[in-house]
Amino acid sequence: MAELFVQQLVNWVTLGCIYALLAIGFSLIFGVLNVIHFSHGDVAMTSPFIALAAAQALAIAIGVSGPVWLTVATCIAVFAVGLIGVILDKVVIRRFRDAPAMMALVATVALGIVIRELIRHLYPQGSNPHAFPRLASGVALEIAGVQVGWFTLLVVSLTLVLVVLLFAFLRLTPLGLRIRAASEDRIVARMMGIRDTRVFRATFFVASAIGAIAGLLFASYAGVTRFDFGVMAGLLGFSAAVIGGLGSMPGAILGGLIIAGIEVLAQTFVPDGASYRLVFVFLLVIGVLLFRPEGLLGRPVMVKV
Amino acid sequence: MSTHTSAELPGLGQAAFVAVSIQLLSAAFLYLILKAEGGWQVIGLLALLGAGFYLIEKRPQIADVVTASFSRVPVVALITAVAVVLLFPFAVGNNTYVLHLLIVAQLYAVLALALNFQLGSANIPNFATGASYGIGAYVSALLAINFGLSFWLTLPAAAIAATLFGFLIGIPSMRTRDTYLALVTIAFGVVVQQLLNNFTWTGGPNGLVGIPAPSLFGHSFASPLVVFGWKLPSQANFYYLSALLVVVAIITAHRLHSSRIGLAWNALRADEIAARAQGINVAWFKVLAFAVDAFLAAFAGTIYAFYVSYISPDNFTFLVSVTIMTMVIVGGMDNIFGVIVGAFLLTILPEKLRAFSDYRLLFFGIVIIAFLMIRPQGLFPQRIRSYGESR
Amino acid sequence: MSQLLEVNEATMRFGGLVALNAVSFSIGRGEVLAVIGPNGAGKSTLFNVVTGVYRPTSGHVRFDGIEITGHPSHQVVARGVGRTFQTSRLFSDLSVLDNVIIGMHTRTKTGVLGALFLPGASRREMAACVEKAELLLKASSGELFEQRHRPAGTLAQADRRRLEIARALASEPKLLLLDEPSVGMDEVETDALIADIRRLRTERPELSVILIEHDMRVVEAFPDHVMCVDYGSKIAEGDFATVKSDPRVQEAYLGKAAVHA
Amino acid sequence: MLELREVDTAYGPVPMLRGLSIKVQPGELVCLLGPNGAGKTTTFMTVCGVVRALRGKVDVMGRDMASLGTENLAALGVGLVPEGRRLFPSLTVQENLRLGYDAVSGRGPDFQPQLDKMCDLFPRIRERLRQAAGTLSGGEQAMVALARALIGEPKLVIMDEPSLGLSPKLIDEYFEITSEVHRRGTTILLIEQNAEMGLGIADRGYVLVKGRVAQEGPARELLSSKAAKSLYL
Repeated sequence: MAELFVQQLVNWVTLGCIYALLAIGFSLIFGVLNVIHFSHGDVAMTSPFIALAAAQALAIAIGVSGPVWLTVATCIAVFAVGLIGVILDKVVIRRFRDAPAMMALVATVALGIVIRELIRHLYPQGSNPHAFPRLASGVALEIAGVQVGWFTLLVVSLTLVLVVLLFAFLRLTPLGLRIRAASEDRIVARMMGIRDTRVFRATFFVASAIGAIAGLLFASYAGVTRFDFGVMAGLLGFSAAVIGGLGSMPGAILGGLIIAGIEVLAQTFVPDGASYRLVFVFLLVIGVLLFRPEGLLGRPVMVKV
Repeated sequence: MSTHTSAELPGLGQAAFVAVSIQLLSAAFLYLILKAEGGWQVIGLLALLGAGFYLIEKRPQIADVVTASFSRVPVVALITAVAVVLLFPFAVGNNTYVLHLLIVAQLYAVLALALNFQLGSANIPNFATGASYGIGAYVSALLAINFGLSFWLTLPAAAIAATLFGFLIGIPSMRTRDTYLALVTIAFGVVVQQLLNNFTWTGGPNGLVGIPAPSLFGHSFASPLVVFGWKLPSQANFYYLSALLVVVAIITAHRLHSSRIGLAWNALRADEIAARAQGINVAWFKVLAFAVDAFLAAFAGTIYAFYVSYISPDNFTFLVSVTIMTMVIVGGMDNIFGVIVGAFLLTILPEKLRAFSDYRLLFFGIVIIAFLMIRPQGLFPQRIRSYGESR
Repeated sequence: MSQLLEVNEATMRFGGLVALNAVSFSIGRGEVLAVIGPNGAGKSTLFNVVTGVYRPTSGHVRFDGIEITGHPSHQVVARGVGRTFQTSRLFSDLSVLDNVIIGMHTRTKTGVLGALFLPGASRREMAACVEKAELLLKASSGELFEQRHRPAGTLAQADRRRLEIARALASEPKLLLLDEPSVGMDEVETDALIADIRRLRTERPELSVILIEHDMRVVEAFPDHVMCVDYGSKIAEGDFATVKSDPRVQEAYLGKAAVHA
Repeated sequence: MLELREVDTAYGPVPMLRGLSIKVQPGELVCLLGPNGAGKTTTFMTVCGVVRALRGKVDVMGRDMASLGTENLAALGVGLVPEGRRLFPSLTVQENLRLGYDAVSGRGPDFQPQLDKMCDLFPRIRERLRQAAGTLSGGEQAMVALARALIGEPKLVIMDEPSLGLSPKLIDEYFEITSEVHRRGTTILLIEQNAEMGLGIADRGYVLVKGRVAQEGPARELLSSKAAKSLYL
């Protein structure tokens, strides 16, 4: 019993961290642009493909491979995805900033289609699943008879580091301060000499790069990546962000943990729970929004008469 | 947005000529694009369409003359329309693929009209129209398979079930808005789809097979349709059935649009607080929009189930809901005609783009984004109500 | 004689902020009450409490002999309270005519089933609405009537204000609340507004009007019953001359020194 | 330093300014008075470049606002106090001030001394520096908003109805500080509803009615002319 409990706890933490990283991107972008970037999940899931391609390119070009060079390839992927985010913002998303919410939503859903199709066509045999290596393997420690892998530790520590870095960036750097100011009141931010374009660029880079890391971890966790993983990654990440309260960083983390928790609970305690996990997840989403429409840690929206 | 100018009324003969020739031209265009094979033909036809819209955009008088003509000779226009719809399968002949496309397009037109009550009239997002569609299909299929109920009886049963679902997903709309409401509907859509995928009595991922074909006055819809010695493929049965449903949907849409209900929806779309100050029970009208949407979608679902005789959860995914939504936006929110055009265009286009084999989804996505950027008001923007201006 | 509207000790708090502090007043049938007070004094909050947009933290609102405290807005409108908004809130993408017809929402009754299965009745109802709306518009101004098929968003400011009043009248209110109708108007337009309200009073002697105003020329035109609020409290009430000369009112507007200068 | 010539603006179809002309010379404290709805906030937003002039010319610090974005104003030495303070509510007081400082002086090195200066000018702020601005009382928020505009030592400060919602005692305090800032050489455009307070510290005044200037002149004259009084009552 204790074994099962610890095993599920490990699963929960691993999955929860990945969802939280995805949710942070949604929340960050919404907070600054007030736009739901529905294709954020797809952007994030491009990273395993870019990493694989980069690893291959490295192998061919300079004849190196192995864990060190895989790490280099993942770094390249993270940076590249950050740039992709910036470009998508400039070309598409920013234009929907002042459009009705519905338009932005549909446009970014369509953008997701485009991204998935591009992966499918640009990546060799893009329609097929591709094996993705564990970024860390081996058993790190044993708790109550359960083996905890280095991968789990990597996910948890990477998440912690990223969250701390993100908080430090937002709280302590001038650019972070500007991002927070612009997300609160765009007009006054401009009166304070803050340039929208820079803020948007930085936000998209950071959000997409964090998403890329989540994408790499997700593919590594599943051992495989596919061009359409972004759909579910996006839905779950978005749900986590909304449950936590869009625009709230702690909320995004909380939302990620809750969603992963429901999934793990359903799989453990409900017969055939694995196939019903999404049902439970989205029933929870509905429930939370019914009773706290602004999300758990979100600010209530006041309608002014 | 068009402002009303009824300065010069076209003469009767001229109006009849314009109305008839416009409809015949449209039918011919539809025929050509359905028959087109090879990418360049499709692209050529699309370019023609684009040029047409460019012309209308540059010279709005053309659109005014056309609408004035139609309202001048409504009976002539109606007779032409009925004739075109009735005779179209004869022109198509034995090409069952084209008939299939037309049936699907008509069902999507009904779905788009259903969603239009919400998205167009009241500007309430709903990413669960696909789920209502699925509930309609599954309820009627299950009733037919398990209880041997006839198609004509499952139709209302499915509609009632879906309407109840519509009320259910409408309830959160009283408390949530915009993005949050969109997520609630997405969540409902995923839940329904996942349940259909997992329950054993819905056949799980394999779905339901062997849905019996409907019959009317002893004529089975699975057998060819023979009219005055002309033999049409069995698809023609469903073509006429779905055409009839489109007519019902148009009448429903028109009646609601021109009643105080449509006005109330428009009011809460424009300004919810002001709508409340006019005595409109905003919460109720929002829920109502969900219910009407689901009601009509269920009809489309039922016909679809009996037409293909095989349904699976894959037919009713989130992406289906997004497609319906796109049809409404591309066609023109709150414009009945525009929404139908949007549905036809977006059903037929991806099929025809099979010419580009694999690239059609990519193209589809790019078209949607480009559309939202360049012409967010849709092909046919909403029109100001006119109230029989002849007085 | 019972009053049409009685507000008793209405208090409205938002968090720590007291927007209304135990305000009481009443208005009889056919009367005009002008509410004045500096910016942010709580005048609009008062309207929102009366019309059910806010539920007062404490206190009571009675209208036409019935307690309506905290009733939802659409029910309050149905009982006979029409209002306009400080920032004009027209349905700008709908025609002028449609705006007025929507105002008749509480006086019409077709439901979904009625619209679908009794199209004749629904059409007759709408036709009657069109006729009534056209009469209302004609009475309001010929110019507005001429523009009845244009989107309301394209109207000029004076016509917008007229349309908003016409829309409020369409619900056949017993009480009309006008929230700063003269905002954004120049002198000529303001004079026209005063004339409009006067005409309304002669045409509908039973109609009561509460007017929030900053433009004292408008208040001067309806001087019988004026109330001044400041910091959420009623500080003076009476005819315009009395209120105007009340030292607390002068202070509220001009500051202490100017009053004694 | 600031000039509006024959400016028209509108919110959508609603005209707000009708040929407004005002001028602020270096070193002046000019008060723009007017009742609600006269177009005061629109004037502020037009000067800031948030609302574009449909007609006429807006010059700030010798630059044409038609081509200058709002975000470039601060670097020219313009401090802004928008209506309703509009602090960034979840940012701390110090962060709010930091933004104000960076805006005008381009992240110069003197933030700490300037911060101390502001704390001397507004003693209530000092113990609130680490608090989220949204949790302050209305009076404190008003002070922070003013400090945020002043901390970069701008040459021109534009304030929109700073006294709104303040208690009479705080209003006195507020205007005293404003007057003091002016005496130290800062040019100020004060947009106000409160005639007595505004004109009490101003050099010159404009009375804005229905989007245009109804009266202008030295503050003393305007105050005694009863014109201001007749404007309201």
